[in-house]
Amino acid sequence: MTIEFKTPDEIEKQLHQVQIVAENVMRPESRMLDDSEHARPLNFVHMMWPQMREMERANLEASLRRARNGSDSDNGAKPKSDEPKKPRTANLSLVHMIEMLSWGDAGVYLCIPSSALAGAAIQAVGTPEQKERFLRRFTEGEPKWGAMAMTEPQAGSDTSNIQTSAVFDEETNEWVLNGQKIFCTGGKLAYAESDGLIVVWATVDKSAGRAGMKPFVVEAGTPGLKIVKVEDKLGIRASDTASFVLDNCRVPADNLLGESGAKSGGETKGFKGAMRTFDATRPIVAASAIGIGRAAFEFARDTLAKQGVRMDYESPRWKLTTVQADLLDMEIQLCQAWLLTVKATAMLDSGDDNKLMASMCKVKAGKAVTVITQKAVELLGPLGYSTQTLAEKWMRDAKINDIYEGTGQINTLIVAREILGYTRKELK
Amino acid sequence: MTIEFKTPDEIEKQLHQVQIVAENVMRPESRMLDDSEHARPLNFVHMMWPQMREMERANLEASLRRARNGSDSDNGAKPKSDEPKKPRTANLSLVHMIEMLSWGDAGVYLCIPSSALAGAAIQAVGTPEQKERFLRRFTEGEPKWGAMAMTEPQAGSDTSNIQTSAVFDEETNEWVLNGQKIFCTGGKLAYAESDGLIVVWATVDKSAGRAGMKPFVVEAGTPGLKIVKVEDKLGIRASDTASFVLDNCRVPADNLLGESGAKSGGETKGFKGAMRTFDATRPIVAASAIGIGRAAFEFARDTLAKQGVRMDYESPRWKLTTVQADLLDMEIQLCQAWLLTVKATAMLDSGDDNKLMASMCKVKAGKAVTVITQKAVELLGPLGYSTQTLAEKWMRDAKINDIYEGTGQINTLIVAREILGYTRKELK
Amino acid sequence: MYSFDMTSEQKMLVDTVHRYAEKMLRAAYREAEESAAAPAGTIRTGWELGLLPAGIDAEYGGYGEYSALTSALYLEELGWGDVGISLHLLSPNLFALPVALFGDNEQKAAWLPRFTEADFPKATAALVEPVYQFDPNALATTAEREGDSYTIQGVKIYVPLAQNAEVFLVYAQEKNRTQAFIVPAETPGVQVAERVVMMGAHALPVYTVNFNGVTVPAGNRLGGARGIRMNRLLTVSRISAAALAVGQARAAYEYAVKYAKEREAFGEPIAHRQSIAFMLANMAIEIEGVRLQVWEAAWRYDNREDASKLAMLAKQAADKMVLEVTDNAVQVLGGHGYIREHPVELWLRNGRGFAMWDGLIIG
Amino acid sequence: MYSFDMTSEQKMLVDTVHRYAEKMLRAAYREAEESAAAPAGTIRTGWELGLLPAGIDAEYGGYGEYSALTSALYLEELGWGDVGISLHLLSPNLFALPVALFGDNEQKAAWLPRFTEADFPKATAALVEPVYQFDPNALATTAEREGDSYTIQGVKIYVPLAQNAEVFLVYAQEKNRTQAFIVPAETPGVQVAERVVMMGAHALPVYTVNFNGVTVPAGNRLGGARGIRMNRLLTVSRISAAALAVGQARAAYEYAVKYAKEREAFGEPIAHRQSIAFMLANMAIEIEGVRLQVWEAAWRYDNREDASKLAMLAKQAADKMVLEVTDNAVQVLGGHGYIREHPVELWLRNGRGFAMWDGLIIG
Repeated sequence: MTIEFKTPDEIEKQLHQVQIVAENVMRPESRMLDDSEHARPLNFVHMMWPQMREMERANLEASLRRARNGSDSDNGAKPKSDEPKKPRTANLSLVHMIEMLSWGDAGVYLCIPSSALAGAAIQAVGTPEQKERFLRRFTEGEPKWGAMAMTEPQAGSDTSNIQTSAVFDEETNEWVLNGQKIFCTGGKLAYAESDGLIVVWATVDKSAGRAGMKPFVVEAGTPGLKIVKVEDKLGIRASDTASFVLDNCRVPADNLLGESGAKSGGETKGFKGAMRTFDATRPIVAASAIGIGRAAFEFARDTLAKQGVRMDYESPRWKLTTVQADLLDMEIQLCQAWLLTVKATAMLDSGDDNKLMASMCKVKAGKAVTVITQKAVELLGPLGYSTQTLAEKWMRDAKINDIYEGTGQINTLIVAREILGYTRKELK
Repeated sequence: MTIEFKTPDEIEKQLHQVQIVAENVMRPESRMLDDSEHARPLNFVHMMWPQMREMERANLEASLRRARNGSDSDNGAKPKSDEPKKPRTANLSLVHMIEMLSWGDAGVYLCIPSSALAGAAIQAVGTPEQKERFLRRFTEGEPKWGAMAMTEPQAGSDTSNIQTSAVFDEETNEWVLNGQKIFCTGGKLAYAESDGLIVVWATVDKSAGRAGMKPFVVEAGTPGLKIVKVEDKLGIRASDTASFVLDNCRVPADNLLGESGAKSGGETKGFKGAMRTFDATRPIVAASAIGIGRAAFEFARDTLAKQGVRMDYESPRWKLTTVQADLLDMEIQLCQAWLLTVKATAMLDSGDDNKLMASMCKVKAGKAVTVITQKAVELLGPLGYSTQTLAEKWMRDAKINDIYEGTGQINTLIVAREILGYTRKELK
Repeated sequence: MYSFDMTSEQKMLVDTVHRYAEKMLRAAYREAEESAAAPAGTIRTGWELGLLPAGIDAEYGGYGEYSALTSALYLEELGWGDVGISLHLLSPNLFALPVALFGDNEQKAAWLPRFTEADFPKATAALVEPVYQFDPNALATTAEREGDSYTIQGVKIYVPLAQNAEVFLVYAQEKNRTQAFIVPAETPGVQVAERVVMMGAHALPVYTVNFNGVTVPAGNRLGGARGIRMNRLLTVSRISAAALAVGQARAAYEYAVKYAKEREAFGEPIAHRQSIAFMLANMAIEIEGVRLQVWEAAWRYDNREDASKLAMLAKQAADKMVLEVTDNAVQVLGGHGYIREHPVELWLRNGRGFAMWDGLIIG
Repeated sequence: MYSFDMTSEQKMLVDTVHRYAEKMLRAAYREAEESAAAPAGTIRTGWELGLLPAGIDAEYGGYGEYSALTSALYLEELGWGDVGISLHLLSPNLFALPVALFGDNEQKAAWLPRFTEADFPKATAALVEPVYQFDPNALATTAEREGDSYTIQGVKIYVPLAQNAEVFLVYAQEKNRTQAFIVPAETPGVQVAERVVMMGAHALPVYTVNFNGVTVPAGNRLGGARGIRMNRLLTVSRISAAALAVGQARAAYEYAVKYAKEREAFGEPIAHRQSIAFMLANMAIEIEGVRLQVWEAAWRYDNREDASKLAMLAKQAADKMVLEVTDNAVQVLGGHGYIREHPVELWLRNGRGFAMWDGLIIG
């Protein structure tokens, strides 16, 4: 091994394609889709679907192949043979793509038709049969969406406090779900506007705490699930953030993800599985943040260049104007956030434990991009604060990244526990 | 009442005197006294003593007078009569003076001959007889120092965890003190180099926690107290920071501060009294911090002015250079810290509960001045980082203010508890 | 002396304005924001408080003396209530207070009485320009004297309530200094163009206004031959804006405190965790620090000292503080902070505005 | 690809340097600081590691190729050990590496072999000047060509080990560009003046050196007719300095972590409190962020890409980060952080130095 900072050629090529979409499909509709909050970016959806379908197919096939070869998870094991293999770059490729799509438009990107977080959960803890049954749909036909439902009105960061219950009905061999979910990204697209699915976390045993938490697949249109609200938000307005109620929502026994699917659920990976998906999704959120931050930085830099502000990478700080120094600081923060994200992702690809790095990059990117976009609006003055440029939109979009997939505080807490070697009990 | 921001004329006048001392007695010896770490600033001590002696006399007499009139403490009660009285300005005057002395030299200022924190504790919880017996010495004769000993090797911020014990010996009617104290500012001056005294906090009942903590006066030269170390420090090197051991150190029964002085100590104000002195001393530390910060700011501003850097209070931020903006930010921080300090002090003078403001000003000043002095060194470049100016010394001196009388973290915790209405148990 | 207590008159006024903020502004803020219009009733009631007339001299029908400090005290309450509607309510000030400050006797007599009447006055000001880097002391809009008249040329944005305005105070560069000109709306060449949407404060409609060779008599130059001192005006404006920012920040802080004490996670209120509690503590400290800066600047202004430096420092501090505090409030609420069911997302958008509103708030 | 693992050779080297840092530097740092001198034995052992010779080409007696990345890796370990002694140890680099980078063949042949020998070379550089605002691209020291020689005029401070130096690389302004000149110590006009005391890094003796009309042959101009490219040199220097800063910060971070886990207050380790734990977490994040910046800049430099921008960004980030991290370490230790029994107070003083040491660290 050696230290290296080279974007693989395949990714460069792919990125070039994505950039064309970002520039020509996403950016022109950014303002309009932000204004008409619940409209769907149909142009983008249909343009991306063939590509996403192929990606889903490749992931599914690879996962099934690995299962046949005895390696049990998607992100996990290192290659068993000693022969040098081409390093995996699936996640690296993904974060590059998402960074660029978010550079295009973060709200629109979130409407990308794919299995998304549901796919990640199914890949992480599903059996090969479940992968086939639930993920095949994303490789064919019309655009579809997957969604993950974890948060509840009374359980935000505290994912162990989930109240949604799953009770096994022996007579029908079904799980009966009851409860409420909020902040489900893409929930309406997945359940009501496509033949997709939602992974719903519910507890089979409230007294068991985390251990009782299990993931259930609820397919589109299943009776008993009702979308009750789609949120009006600060930003990422093109994205669908749904609330729904589960009222005796019945799903077949083996919609409980994991080995056996036994009614006790004792054999599934449950909560740990959910936590593990964070190791994959946090770098993705970080990448999305960075895409927005880069858009804002580049726009501010290029716009101000026309006002005569040049970037100065040579002079000592005391020779710079505040605007030059601010732009430099923005660029520094972007560099760091991106490098941490790439490292967290590379570790994921090579099967290393990336929990610490995943939270590190999330903390850094969430905070950095909040500040960068806020600063960009300021540097761009009256026009920057108006809707005549996209700077104000980017500031609104960026903020979500310091909140979802664990707030900056929750992720800092995880970093702290990891570096101190502390349990949740030692460091609350 | 009305909102007002006018330094009283008497204070202005006094301040003018102090500034002369600061400029002509303190500054010229700053570098030398920093270099020769444990040397005493004798010029300053002898110059200040007559003034301090008078101030001590005024405080003592006022306190005894109030006691005779039935008001039981120094900082506490509002005037009982309804006739308008001239507002008290004792603390306001003090923080102004200390700000200016610290502008002169914070390390030297700490060697000022006075009852200092010991005086504050005796004033806060002592009986009139104790005030007379212990504080009279500071109004006459040769220069003397008072010191307070709270911190122990294993108890820093956690002042309730004090291990030093006080056991009552009925036979001799004495308290027997055993334990170790560290970070006692002025301890050697008080005990070994003058006819001063140290207020030592000890527990009469370890199982009682805070309630068992009591303040005892140990007079200079009392057998059983041994100064074992004077610390080498990052800054405030002219100041004497002593460690001592108490080895069966015997003091008379009524050296226990407070009513009765009973051997159980049950009647004394104990821990709450100690905590109350913080409400008076935290603004003092904040003022000292601000004095250092102002010294650094003014020096940086004036020095850079000669390099052609002018302060610009009119242009929008984007028209400034980084140096102009940094200087502006330094001035803003100084303004805020000073206003918070003045408010905390004015509340103290008028007998209002200033606990929140006292911690607020301490947090703000400690942090602000750490950053301001660090920035001043940077703005002054190679010469600023060298001993050819005092900037580097001010940076070293400043840092103590974010540490002693409660670290920034402890004081932030106090602010948080106050604004949230939480107990120590609710917010640890 | 140093003293931090309001007079009883100030307390009464602050209480009154606070009640208005609580009952009227807080009730209307979301609807006003989403519909991008302040409800007429709220503005009417606000106008009836008589805040602006209180600052106009008695000889012009007002009933008091202007005090920057008293203004700062009630502006904090307005900012606490809602920034957007308050900016709407304060728009006439943008015309009246500069006239009160700099107008010659004829100008004062001609205009000020209109601001002491029962109806909300249709007057505003045009200062900000459609640029990326704005400096009120270096305007692109020009005024040139030709004989007995001035011709004004330029484009303004962020002109509050321009659509209905009957008269504008237009700021323009004249011989390298910023001067102000009274321009009736019907003057040829005045063209109110599209409404401009800002990131926040949608309850305040602002417009692009073109001034195409607009000619006004020389007597419409504010202050007559003496003209205005822009920095004095900016001093008042900066104190006002900073006070409003303190109010906005306090609203966000209080909301976050309440939420953090109610919201439970891991079996206890999130305020029990130091990461949240310390954020709140620092918000409180920063707000108090800026508030005291504002008060001092205002007090010195009222005492006829030069307050321009302190006002600038207070405004710079306020711009930064209000952004950080409102951002932290969103952070404390987490996902709930990001949705429009709670006010904090709006407060963050408003919070970002203050740095861009230099000269746009005068109270 | 993106990859973050060292080669096994790099690992071995880093291990070796880390052992040296742990056994020699950490054992000597306090005594070196207080006595303001690095122990000769420590320097000797450090020199025997062969770090500089490893970067000198084989034809001049070195045994390897220079890699900015490999240097960055071991510089982090040296910075972790002790900055002051390390700067002493690295002083000859200030002469040798610019010669290796820019020297013409004669210059290389004449000077580089001296840096591959057993004895610590008595060579240094004079760059920084006694000013408040320093810019290595705008020096006050001048070099003027007259015929076949250059005359150098100016004052330098922060000249490491000047007292014993046999030869200086002196930076001077020549026709608005910074050039470097090889100046033997015995050249008339070279006057080593007083020792300058910096706030930190006392183990590195630095001096004021006067160059009063010092005349050297034209052949002593580094790089001959081509001269040097100061920004390329600064790129290398910034990578090195940032790497050393990362090491210094890591030392402080590790020390604070250990202390926070051991120190008890209110019945449990202070690291159990979020205010402390979050400080430590953020220190870890900031360190890692800058480390990756340093690695990327170094990797691009080694791959002959233009790394000047990345090096500048890494250095600016490192300057800020190392100050904050070392300051936080003092804060975590509280009163114990303020006394010289613990190393963190020195690390804070060193931490502040990096912003002032632009061009003063080359590894």
